[in-house]
Amino acid sequence: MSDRRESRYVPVIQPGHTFASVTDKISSIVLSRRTPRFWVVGFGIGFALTLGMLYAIGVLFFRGIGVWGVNQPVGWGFAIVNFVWWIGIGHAGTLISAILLLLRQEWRTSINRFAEAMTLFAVAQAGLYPILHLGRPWLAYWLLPYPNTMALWPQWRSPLVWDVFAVSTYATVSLLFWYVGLIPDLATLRDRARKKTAQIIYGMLAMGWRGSAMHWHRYEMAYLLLAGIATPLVVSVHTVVSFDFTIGIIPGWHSTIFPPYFVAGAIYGGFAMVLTIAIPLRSLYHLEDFVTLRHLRNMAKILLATGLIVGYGYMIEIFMSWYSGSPYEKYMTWNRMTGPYWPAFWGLMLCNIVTPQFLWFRAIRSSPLGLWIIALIVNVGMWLERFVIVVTSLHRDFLPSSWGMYFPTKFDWMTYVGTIGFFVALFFLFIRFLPMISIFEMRTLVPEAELAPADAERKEQ
Amino acid sequence: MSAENARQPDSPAPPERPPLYGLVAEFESPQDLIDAARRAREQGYQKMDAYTPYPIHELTQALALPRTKLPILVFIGGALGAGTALLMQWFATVVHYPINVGGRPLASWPSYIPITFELTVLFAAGATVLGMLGLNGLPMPYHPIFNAPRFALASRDRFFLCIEAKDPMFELEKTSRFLATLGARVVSEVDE
Amino acid sequence: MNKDKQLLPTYERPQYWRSLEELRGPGLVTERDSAAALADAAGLDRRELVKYLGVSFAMAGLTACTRQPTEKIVPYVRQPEEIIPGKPLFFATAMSLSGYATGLLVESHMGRPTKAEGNPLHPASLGATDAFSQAALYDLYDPDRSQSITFLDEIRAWPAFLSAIRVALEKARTKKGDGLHILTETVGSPTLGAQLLALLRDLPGARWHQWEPNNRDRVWAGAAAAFGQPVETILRVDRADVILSLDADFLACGPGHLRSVREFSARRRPRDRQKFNRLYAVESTPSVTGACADHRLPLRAWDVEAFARSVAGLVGAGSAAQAPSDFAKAVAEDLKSHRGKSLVIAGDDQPAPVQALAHAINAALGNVGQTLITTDPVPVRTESQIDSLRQLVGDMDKGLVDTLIILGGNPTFTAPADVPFAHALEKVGLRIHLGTHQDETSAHCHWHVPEAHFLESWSDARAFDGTASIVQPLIAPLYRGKTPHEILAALSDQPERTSHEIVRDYWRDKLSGDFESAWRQALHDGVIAGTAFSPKALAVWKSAPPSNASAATPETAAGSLEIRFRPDPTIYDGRFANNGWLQELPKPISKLTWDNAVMLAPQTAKRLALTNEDVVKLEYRGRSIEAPVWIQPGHVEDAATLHFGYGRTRAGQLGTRIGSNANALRTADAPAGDRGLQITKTGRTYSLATTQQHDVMEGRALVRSATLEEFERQPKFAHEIVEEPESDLTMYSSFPRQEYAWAMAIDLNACTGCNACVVACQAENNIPFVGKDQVSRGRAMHWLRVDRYYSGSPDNPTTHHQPLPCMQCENAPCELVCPVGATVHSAEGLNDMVYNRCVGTRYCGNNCPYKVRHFNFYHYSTKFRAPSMRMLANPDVTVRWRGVMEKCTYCVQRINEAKITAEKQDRRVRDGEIVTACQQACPAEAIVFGDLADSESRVVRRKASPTNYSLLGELGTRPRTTYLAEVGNPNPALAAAESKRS
Amino acid sequence: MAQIFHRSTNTISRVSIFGAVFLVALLGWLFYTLEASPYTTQQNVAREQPVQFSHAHHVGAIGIDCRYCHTSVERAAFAGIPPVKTCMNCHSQIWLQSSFLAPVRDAYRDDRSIEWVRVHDLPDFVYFDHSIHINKGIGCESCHGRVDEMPLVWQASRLQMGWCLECHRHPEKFIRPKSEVFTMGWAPPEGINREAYGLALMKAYNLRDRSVLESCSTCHR
Repeated sequence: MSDRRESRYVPVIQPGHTFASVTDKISSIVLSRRTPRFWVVGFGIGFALTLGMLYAIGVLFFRGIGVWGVNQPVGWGFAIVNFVWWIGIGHAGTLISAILLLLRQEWRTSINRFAEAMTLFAVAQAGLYPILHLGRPWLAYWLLPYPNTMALWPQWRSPLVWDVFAVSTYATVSLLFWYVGLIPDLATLRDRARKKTAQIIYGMLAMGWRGSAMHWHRYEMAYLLLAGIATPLVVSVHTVVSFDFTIGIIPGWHSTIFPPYFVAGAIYGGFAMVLTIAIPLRSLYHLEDFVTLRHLRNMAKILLATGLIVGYGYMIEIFMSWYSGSPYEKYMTWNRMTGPYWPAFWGLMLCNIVTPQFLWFRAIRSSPLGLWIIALIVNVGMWLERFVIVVTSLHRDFLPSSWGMYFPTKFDWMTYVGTIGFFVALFFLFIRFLPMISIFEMRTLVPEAELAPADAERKEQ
Repeated sequence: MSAENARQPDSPAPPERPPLYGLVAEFESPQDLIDAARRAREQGYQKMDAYTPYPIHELTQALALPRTKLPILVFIGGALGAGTALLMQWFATVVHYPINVGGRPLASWPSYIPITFELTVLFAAGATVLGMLGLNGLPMPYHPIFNAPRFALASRDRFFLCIEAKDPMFELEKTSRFLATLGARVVSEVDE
Repeated sequence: MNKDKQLLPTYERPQYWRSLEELRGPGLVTERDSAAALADAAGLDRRELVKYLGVSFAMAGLTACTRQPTEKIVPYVRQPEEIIPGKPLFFATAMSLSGYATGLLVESHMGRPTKAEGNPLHPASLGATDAFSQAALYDLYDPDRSQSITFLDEIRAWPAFLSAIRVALEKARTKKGDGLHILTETVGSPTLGAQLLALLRDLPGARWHQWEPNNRDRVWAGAAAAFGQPVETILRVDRADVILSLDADFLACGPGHLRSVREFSARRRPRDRQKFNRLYAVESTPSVTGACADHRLPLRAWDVEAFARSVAGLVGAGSAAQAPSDFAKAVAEDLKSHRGKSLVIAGDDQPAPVQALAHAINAALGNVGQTLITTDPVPVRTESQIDSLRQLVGDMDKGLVDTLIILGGNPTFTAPADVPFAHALEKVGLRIHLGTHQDETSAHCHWHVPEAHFLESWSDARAFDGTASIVQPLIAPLYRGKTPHEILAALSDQPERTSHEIVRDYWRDKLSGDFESAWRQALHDGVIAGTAFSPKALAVWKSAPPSNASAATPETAAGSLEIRFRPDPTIYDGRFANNGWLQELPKPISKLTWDNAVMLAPQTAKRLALTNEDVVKLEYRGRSIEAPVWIQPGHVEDAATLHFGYGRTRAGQLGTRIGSNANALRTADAPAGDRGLQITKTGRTYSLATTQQHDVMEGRALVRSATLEEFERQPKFAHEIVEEPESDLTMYSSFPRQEYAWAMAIDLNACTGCNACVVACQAENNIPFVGKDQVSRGRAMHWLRVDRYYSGSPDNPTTHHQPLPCMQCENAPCELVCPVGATVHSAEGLNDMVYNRCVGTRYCGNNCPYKVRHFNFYHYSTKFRAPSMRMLANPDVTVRWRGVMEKCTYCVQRINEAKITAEKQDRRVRDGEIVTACQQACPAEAIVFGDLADSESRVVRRKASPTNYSLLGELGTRPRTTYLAEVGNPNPALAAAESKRS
Repeated sequence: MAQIFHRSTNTISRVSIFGAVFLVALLGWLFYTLEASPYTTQQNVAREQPVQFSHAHHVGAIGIDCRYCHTSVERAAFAGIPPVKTCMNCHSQIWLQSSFLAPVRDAYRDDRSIEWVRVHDLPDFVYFDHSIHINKGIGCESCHGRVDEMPLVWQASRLQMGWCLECHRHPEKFIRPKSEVFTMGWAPPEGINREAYGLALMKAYNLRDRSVLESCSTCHR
């Protein structure tokens, strides 16, 4: 009910906007000739980090996986940690566009576009790691079913093969979803572009969209169906990712709680990242009218809710390891808390369970800066969670004789930071060349769109 | 201004003029468009279409648009995906190269589920998008309607109603006058 | 089959092996060989090439198109009739270490030896091998071997050397040999001995010295004291019910230790109780023997004599010095109650009095002639080597030595610190060194002659019991190396005689019957029948000798420690320093690799505020070196152990400048060490690479053990500990068994943790070594590792060993998660690993509860391989490349070989026909491999034992490799005290 | 507003979309065929040899048994390439002057091996054993083709894993009586059911179960 009260005086779009103003405001960001300085700086940094990553990858390919910190028993290190982290981040976008659409949350409208873009770019980063972490990456295609002279198939029982399908499907569907959403706006850009090249490029991408009523009719149906399809997909992807661990028999991996709390964690981390991006964006491009406090508060609430679910997940995990009575499980938990990697564990608890509690206060929910800081902390926390799951489970499993330690090398770090840079670079390209807010959907929110009562009530039926 | 001088008679007509596609009326607000559309249909016009900057559900009744076949396509896509996945995995593990993996049965169906699900979704999504584009006849970068003056505004803040020349009731003078009466801001002719 | 003839051709035509192209030539299956032969000149092998193509293709999505480059087949011109291309041949030979021989059967693929196995007919081997003989092949192909005769580092030809040596000889002749000195290691070869003695007869003035750092001076002295003459004492462990080891590591080193292990473990099968023996170990440094003991008493080496005296007193051999300890009492009681069936063994490092005491006790117990046989010594001469070396150095210093011929060995490095060998050497007119490497000694010599490896040379050697073997070459000398025989021949009147002729001539009149056939028989069997020494009945001096030890050195300053010098467990006295396999082989107890360290007891380390890897300064008798600390549970307090053999300065690419040189502290009068060590912390640290970082079982039932009593009360005790799911507790119908079902059983009660199996596995399966850095990163590659756990108090823990090959789980967790099916189950129950299908996700490794899967993080197979090492590779096993997982598959190449042979003869594979490399090497017969489908097979019978259990069976992995639990035989009288202790 | 695109773009765009789809399919098919093609496998490519040795002549015309030269084929994994001596057994008597045989005579005189070009080359991680195949009734011809009709030998089969499996899965299609293993152009008796015949032989020769023949470690170690 607090939500309703807030929504009364914080609308999803500031008053005074018209079809025209909305259209011009958003499309001008893309079509204006001058590129803002912060854009150049931001993109530059991202690009530089990307080059660093490329170097690290080059070294990796020519010298071997040994340049990373992985070893026996810790066969998976940063690569998989980052993979899961990025995939998790990649959940918010489609979730916002699909699930919130089905739930008729109209506030999603002004954030779904760049959230989807974020999803795509995050998944792109995630997609790198499973290939990079192979001992022989040039044979990655062996994980795909295709006719071959060896008469061999992928091993269908392996969660890694499931991953291949889940992630590629997710990437494809998200891309389609994103593109379909873009089509009308591309038409807008086509029609408003002054330069011939821009007209042609946007025109091509718009596929000759002309806003015909019949088209809109099918378009909405398609969009709705996509949303319906994407919703279970979002849930499935991180479930499958969690199978990578639950199918294993390593204490700390072999756990039934993983699928739900991975999904919750994904949404948690995803929304954190959306906030991390949205808050600077709205002030840089002065979009406070469209991305209002209402949005921030709603996202803060989702953050809080998912945060609590994740916290519950941790608690259950700990309880279960005690309740199971298995010495290995018990030791695993004890080792996480007090073993050599205790800072990771307690840091995770601090970031993911303690921090979100501040969101109980509306003051903090309403302060962009506060939210932004919390979001950042949660991002870190989610990364730590994956580190704890992957590394601390592996480094001490069943036979003490085989226990070991894992220390990341500089190439591990370069690759990780590099993907962040790559992500930033892609995102800057996106906001420069595509509308970061769905124009046509914003149009539906302006007062002009209100219809005469007669039609309005017909609309009800 | 009115339909008469929308077309300047005194100006020398181009040597051979392309056939007429239809008449387009431009409206200021969605409400005007909806009313216009409804009136035009009551008049008995069939071959007409509305162009709007955002989806307006009311037009569906106003123009009596038919239900779309999209859902069926999507279902077929999904079914196809599921079938492919299941068949592929079963064939590989049971028929083509049956081999003992970790002591699990050859046909360990529970481990087929994730991939089956994913392919179902993939195919269904593909069917949705392709179906939508296909039914809409997209891509179609060239369309007569783009010849309409000020049509660029159709993707900004203007609402257009087009009665095509193909319509049995279409008569240039009569129709354009009729459109003018609907409170159109401008009525203009559109060439093929 | 006539082995002799086969080898002569290869031997007489050395040019036969000249080029590598020819080497791979003789009818080899080139695909096999090039599999072995990685790294070519460009350092880019075929697979790498394909791989890089792969990278570029991958971009184009074309990877699958991997064309085979054209290969050549180079057949013989005239094919020796006994060679079937692709089929290995086995030749019997012998490897001698410090004068004692171990018989070997060496596998030869198309003329290149690839694997050494024990010779079942040889008394010192009985078919088993130790780590050294397994690794001997590495030395053969060691790229750092010296490859040419040099004079002052300039390459010379053999004739040039001959003329030089003739000149020196003429000079010596004029002086009846004065000034001609020959320095050898312990000579066990009868032929070589005969040659030397002949030379001395010829030139009375000439001198022959023997020196090696791990000599048996004290044994001979002790024997002399006890029996009046130096005699060889042969242990009959199989006859001993109670054994007392006085600082003797008789299960890990020393003459005939392989046999001792076999006999010892044969009597530790819990099911025949009355045969079950009991071992007491009194020692300062934790050793393999101590780990096997039922009771172990940490005692400073210095105090062993007192202990021995008190035992002697109690058993009626002399009078006890002071009041005997409980331990001594209990031991003495036990010994007395087993007169004639007990055995007291004194360690080679113990001073003569202790040796004598041991003999006295044995005599008093009537063990001599029963559990202890005395014969003539095996070495040709048993003079005190330390004196011999001292004398040589003295003469050299006085300038009395014109010519010194060093036949093998590395005295410059191994000489005690207070015997300035290197310095004195400079005063010798002509210095000649025969050695396998350009080492510290050759650096000080004028002439260096490459020595032929024993697999390249004709010679002979004696086992601990005197049994003689002919050493025959498996390959012509790779670098035209010479044998000591040939050098000595050069000094005789027939300089051109080959060692083949020399050895044959020596035996010509000594073999019974027709010489040719007897000779062939000897070559074929690897032993010369009836050459074992006959036992000597000697009057034994039954009472303990007077102690002269306490007089030897005064009790030194308080706070000082005792230092102990012992040969390194894996690189011996330093001669194996450049052997990658042995360097990377974890030391049996400490699990250290690539280094030596100062071993300290936990308490001592605490007192000195030292932790692992602290670098300390060791001051001892006015000399000092620095070394890192390693805290060794079970080490006696107030003492330190430093293994000698490390700190080489001229060993080769691998062995140079690693570890710290204990010889710089060793002194001639106390070669095994003494009190008076001062340890000071330098504040620096040095990282040590160990293969096992966690030493305790964390209360998990991994190694399950019980006492004999407990076993009798509850034979199935191993199953009481954790309950294991019944095999029918599964949702799935299990796969139909095919004709064979391979399995393995490992008897933890027999395993001594000697590590021979580890090297055997490495040699058989082309397992690369990865270097210290990679080991410390936890990337060691040993498919089979021997886990070592401690239980009880760290001051004197019980040590458990657990060899861990792949368990070949029936429900293998690794298989389930491999995305490309690179590891799946074979129909015969093997957990196959298909290297060429592996893409390297390492998921299987993560999901293996036993962590027996090993990953090629780099291109190890070429990283550490010089071209000459191509020849070392086993052509029957794929050489793995970068980025793939690898693991034990029960030596599937041997399984396939046997199956094919059997099927061609239309029969089943017989039990024991397939022997895995580890099983074959194991002296304790701890490992048994076989077929579960054959109800008569040894493995089935073993698994029927009540103590049989599967490791981590509660996980439902259903391992095919199972363990037989440990059963100890503690002395009830002491058990109470023990339990108090821990 | 003016048109941005010409009418034709409608057709062009649709065609190009379909085109893209077909192109991808085409490439996939192309790669697969390339992979299985003689370009990769070097199947049916006759190899130049240092000596113009004709199997067609020695086997087909003269009728020398395979085992005369490939001596170890029944005993070892490797069939064996004859030493020069084997050639000289006859050619020290006949064709003494033939220039074709010059390299052989030289090699024999100089005690130097002849470097034959390897025709059938399996990857290094595949362990094929001739002897067991011979002893289980798989004819030379089944893999090496009609050697008796090859002037210069070429590789008659793909020698790719898929090809190996064809026989390891269904030996009954290829197995023949042991007596006929070395026969070229052998055909099963007239009017007999190949399958049944094969299965009978498999039973007689006690061939292993398909699951064993298909196990990885049967060929890979």
